[in-house]
Amino acid sequence: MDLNSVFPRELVTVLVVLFGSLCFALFYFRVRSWKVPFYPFYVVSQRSFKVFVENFLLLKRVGLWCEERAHTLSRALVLYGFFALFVCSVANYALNTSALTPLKPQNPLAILSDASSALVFFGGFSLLLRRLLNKRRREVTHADVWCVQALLSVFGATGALYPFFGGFVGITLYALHFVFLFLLLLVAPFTELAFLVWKGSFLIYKESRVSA
Amino acid sequence: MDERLEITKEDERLFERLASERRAKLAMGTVEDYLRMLQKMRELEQKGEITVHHVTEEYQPVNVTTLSGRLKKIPTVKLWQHKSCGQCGHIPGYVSSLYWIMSELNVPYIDDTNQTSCTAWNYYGSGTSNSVALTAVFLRNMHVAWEKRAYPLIHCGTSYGDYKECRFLLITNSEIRERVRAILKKIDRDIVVPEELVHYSEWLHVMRFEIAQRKKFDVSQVKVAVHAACHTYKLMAEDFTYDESVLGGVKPAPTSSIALALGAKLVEYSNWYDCCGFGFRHILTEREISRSFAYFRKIRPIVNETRADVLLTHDTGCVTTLDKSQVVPLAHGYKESIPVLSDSQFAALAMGAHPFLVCQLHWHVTDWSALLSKMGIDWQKAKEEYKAYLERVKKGEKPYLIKPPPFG
Amino acid sequence: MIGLNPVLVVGAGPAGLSAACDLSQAGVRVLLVERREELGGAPARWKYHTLAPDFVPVSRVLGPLIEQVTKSELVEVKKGCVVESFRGSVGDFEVRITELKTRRSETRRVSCVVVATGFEHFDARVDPRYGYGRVPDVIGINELEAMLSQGRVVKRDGSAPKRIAFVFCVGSRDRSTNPWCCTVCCGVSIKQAIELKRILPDSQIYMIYMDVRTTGLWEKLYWDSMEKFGINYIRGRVGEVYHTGQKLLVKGEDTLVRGPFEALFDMVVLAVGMEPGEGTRQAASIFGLNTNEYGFLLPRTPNIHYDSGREGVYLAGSCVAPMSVEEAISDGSAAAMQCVKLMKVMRA
Amino acid sequence: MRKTHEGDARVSEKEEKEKGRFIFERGYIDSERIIEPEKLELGGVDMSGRWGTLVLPRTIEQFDHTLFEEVKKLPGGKNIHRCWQCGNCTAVCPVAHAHPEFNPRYLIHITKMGYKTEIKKFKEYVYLCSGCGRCSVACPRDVDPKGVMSALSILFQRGV
Repeated sequence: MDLNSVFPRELVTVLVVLFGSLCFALFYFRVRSWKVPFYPFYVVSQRSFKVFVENFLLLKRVGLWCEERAHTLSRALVLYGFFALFVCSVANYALNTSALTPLKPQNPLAILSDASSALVFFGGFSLLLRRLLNKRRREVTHADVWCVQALLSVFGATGALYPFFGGFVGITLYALHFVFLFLLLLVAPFTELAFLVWKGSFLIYKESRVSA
Repeated sequence: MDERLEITKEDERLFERLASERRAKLAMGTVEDYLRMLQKMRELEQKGEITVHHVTEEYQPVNVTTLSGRLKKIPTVKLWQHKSCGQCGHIPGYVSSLYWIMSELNVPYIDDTNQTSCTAWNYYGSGTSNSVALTAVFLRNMHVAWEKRAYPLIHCGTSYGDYKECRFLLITNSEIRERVRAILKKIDRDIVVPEELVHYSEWLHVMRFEIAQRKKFDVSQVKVAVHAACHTYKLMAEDFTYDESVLGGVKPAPTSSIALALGAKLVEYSNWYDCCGFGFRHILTEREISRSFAYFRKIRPIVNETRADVLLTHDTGCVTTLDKSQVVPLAHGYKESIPVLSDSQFAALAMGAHPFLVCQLHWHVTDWSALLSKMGIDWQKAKEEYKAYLERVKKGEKPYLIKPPPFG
Repeated sequence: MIGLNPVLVVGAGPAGLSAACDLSQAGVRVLLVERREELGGAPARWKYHTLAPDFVPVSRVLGPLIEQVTKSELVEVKKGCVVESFRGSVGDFEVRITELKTRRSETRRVSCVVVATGFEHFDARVDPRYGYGRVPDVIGINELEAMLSQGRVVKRDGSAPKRIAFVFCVGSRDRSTNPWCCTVCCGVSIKQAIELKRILPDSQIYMIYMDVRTTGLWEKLYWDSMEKFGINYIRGRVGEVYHTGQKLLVKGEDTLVRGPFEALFDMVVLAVGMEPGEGTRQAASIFGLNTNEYGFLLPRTPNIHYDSGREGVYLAGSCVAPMSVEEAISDGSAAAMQCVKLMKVMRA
Repeated sequence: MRKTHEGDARVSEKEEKEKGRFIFERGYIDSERIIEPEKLELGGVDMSGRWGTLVLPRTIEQFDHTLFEEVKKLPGGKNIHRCWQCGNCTAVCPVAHAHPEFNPRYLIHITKMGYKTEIKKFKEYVYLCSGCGRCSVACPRDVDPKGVMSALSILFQRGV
């Protein structure tokens, strides 16, 4: 019983697309509920891509004033991890015509996607830990932040571990990996992530417009 | 012999010391200082160092009380008109109304052409001359009045404030006295210090009942807001008229008293003590701030709080600034506006003076037509008459001049 | 204790009442002299409604004291009377008490004295900038307390105020009037603001403060006023209150923004401070007590209120220093304790 | 082809300096308070530019709490009403030390009281907040200034 029969390729893609668009729609309506422009629409331009790369990926803007190195690092881990994981999955989907079977460990793409999952885990979990350990920080953290960080951690963990377990355990881990992804997609629009994405896109929009 | 103009070394030192002395006593001329100065003036007179131009019976003086309760003699007849450059230049109706009232009341006065400006226009903008020059000009004018046996009546608030300060310096500082005496010797005049420095609004205050008797128009429905000019009652604060029966003696009486005497309704507003925006230095270097301050801090509160029909004041800068500063805000679309008149113009109008020939309201910017109709003055007819008069003058007729009653 | 002379208690405010109450319960005869016609002092005179910090009705605090004092036969209450003269030594002081209305006086012998002559609210008319007494709808917290007792706060024209400003530190912490802090008017004003918000829910209340000194457990008032009742706080002092005919123009500065404000309000409540009352001044001269530079009675050491430095004369309440009702009550008990101690020593 | 947003239709930096350049004490006056008309005319008299310039007074005449109520509804802004301006947030804020214009306490106060001119001046700096959360940890009244900053970032985009 291999993953292919359990998770036919078509089912997985449909679910991913479905939850993805649902997440985007929820995100759109939440931002509109704030009665502010939905900047992601206005951001798609060559200029803004360069600004995105410079400010976000190179952490010029995101981490600039976080004095705690660890905090910036964990945020970067989550960011890069998720981004890399997304790229790997798409590549894996494109290259491998059969289902999203767990790749044999020695396949380079598998190692890469596994590593990026691990990155997401380490990023998310360190954020979670940072909040758990400090009493005062625990008190001021809202539910949505706990939720997102927890989901990121388990999502990363399951994604990283499933290739090492064969059989039933591997499959459940793999299934859980997707369940957490979908949960994450559903919950994200109602958490601080929504604001961060909106603010990020606004800053990119502002940056690209002013210098344009 | 040409006088070389740049300042000599010892003069510079003297003025520097005087300036620092002045700065040391910031509130120069507190009530006690002023009363001590008046005492010293009497002593100097006895010693014969200076002559004092007393307000003798010849001038039929009337007593008023000042801030400290001292009795101040206000001359009512045989007055030497010390005109104001700003009034004659910007709002001639101000002075001609006063002359018209005086000729109506048969008060002899001299409108002397031999009078120089007090040169204190920018005194507080730190852009004018120095205390010796100002005092010399002050005494030169006073001496001319003394020669003609007429008592100086000062029209402009700034001249009045400046002369009070100059007299203070002259009496309390012997070096200035000697310097000024030397200057006056050159034009063969000597130090003649007026016993009382009188502002024209104090004369109006004293004559308010005679004026009210000659009133032709009913102003009882007119709501009047008053702005007292800072230079008259904030400079040498002791020396200005305060009257228990007017505003409880807390605020200076002139202008408010004549409005009350004529039967108008006096209204209070929150920024009574605020400056009119002229502020001297502002009008020169910060015209924008002066205009905005006059409008937003004076005109608007008055209109919004009191719906007054007219704003009366008793100084050149105030009438000009409060009146002319309303133009730009009106252009910007602000609605609040109020006619601004001097107390002399308002009194003359109430006594039936011609709004254009005498009060020359056409020099004012804000709309005074509503006020005049409320007072019952047919200003359209007056305007027609004035236009016809101008035509006649163009054809060579001699212009109408107010003839002062026979003097002396 | 019966055989000995009674204890003279001057002033029937919270301090005097609590002293008289404790003494009578300890079996000591008390002669309670009060200048006004009713017991209760300032809380009764200005009809205080509730006490900070828990809105306890004044009647529940002072009521039992007044009841005990009036019912107990050990306490002889002389209302509308003042102490005219005071002579003798401890245990056998000779006091002349005069009734104000009839001017009839009598001399009595007392063993010791508790001076509890209390305070007066600062008369804001002294500080013309607020227009108190001249301008309608500018009232003191004492007058507001009386209105709150009736549960109906209205402007002079009978309508309910919509925008209300509380001005802190009126006649306190001000070299031109009284330089000391009255310790209670922050808490009292905030308590009143909360009660006001309960009566007029859609009113907007602004507290114009220099510092908010809600000390000890009173701090709860400050937090609740912001968090539960939406009361606004502006840091600054008020320079002038001007009546524009319909509303009150309050001129001050919001020092957090370094900007002057001139806002219109329907009613201005002045948090008036505490001054040593007329009674305290008389007590100082009659009992030969020294006072500090502000006129409050000066105990031998400022930290122990009851010790007046003169044997057999004890001090209690706000005649010594500005304080709240609760402190005055405990001050009264402290002074009573001293009398009981003295009586024990004398009887032995 | 894309419509611009009211939030960014800011007068560009260069024009800002130009306004009121002839005023002697120009340095003391915020640009928001200067009204300098390009074209102004009354009764045939041209008063554009310098001759028609007005400087609005700084006096605060109205406390307007509508914005303040709006912030409470936005994500993170729930406890803005608890702020008693003690300044703990600004003290621990890394951005405030680097950029004096960004002052969380001040942003909270001007929004709470509704001082529009001040908000116009400082609103663009709210985006400097890096969301590190140190202020929320330090705040004695649990106002969660980080949340409030995110609420303000949204609010200021509605155009104040």
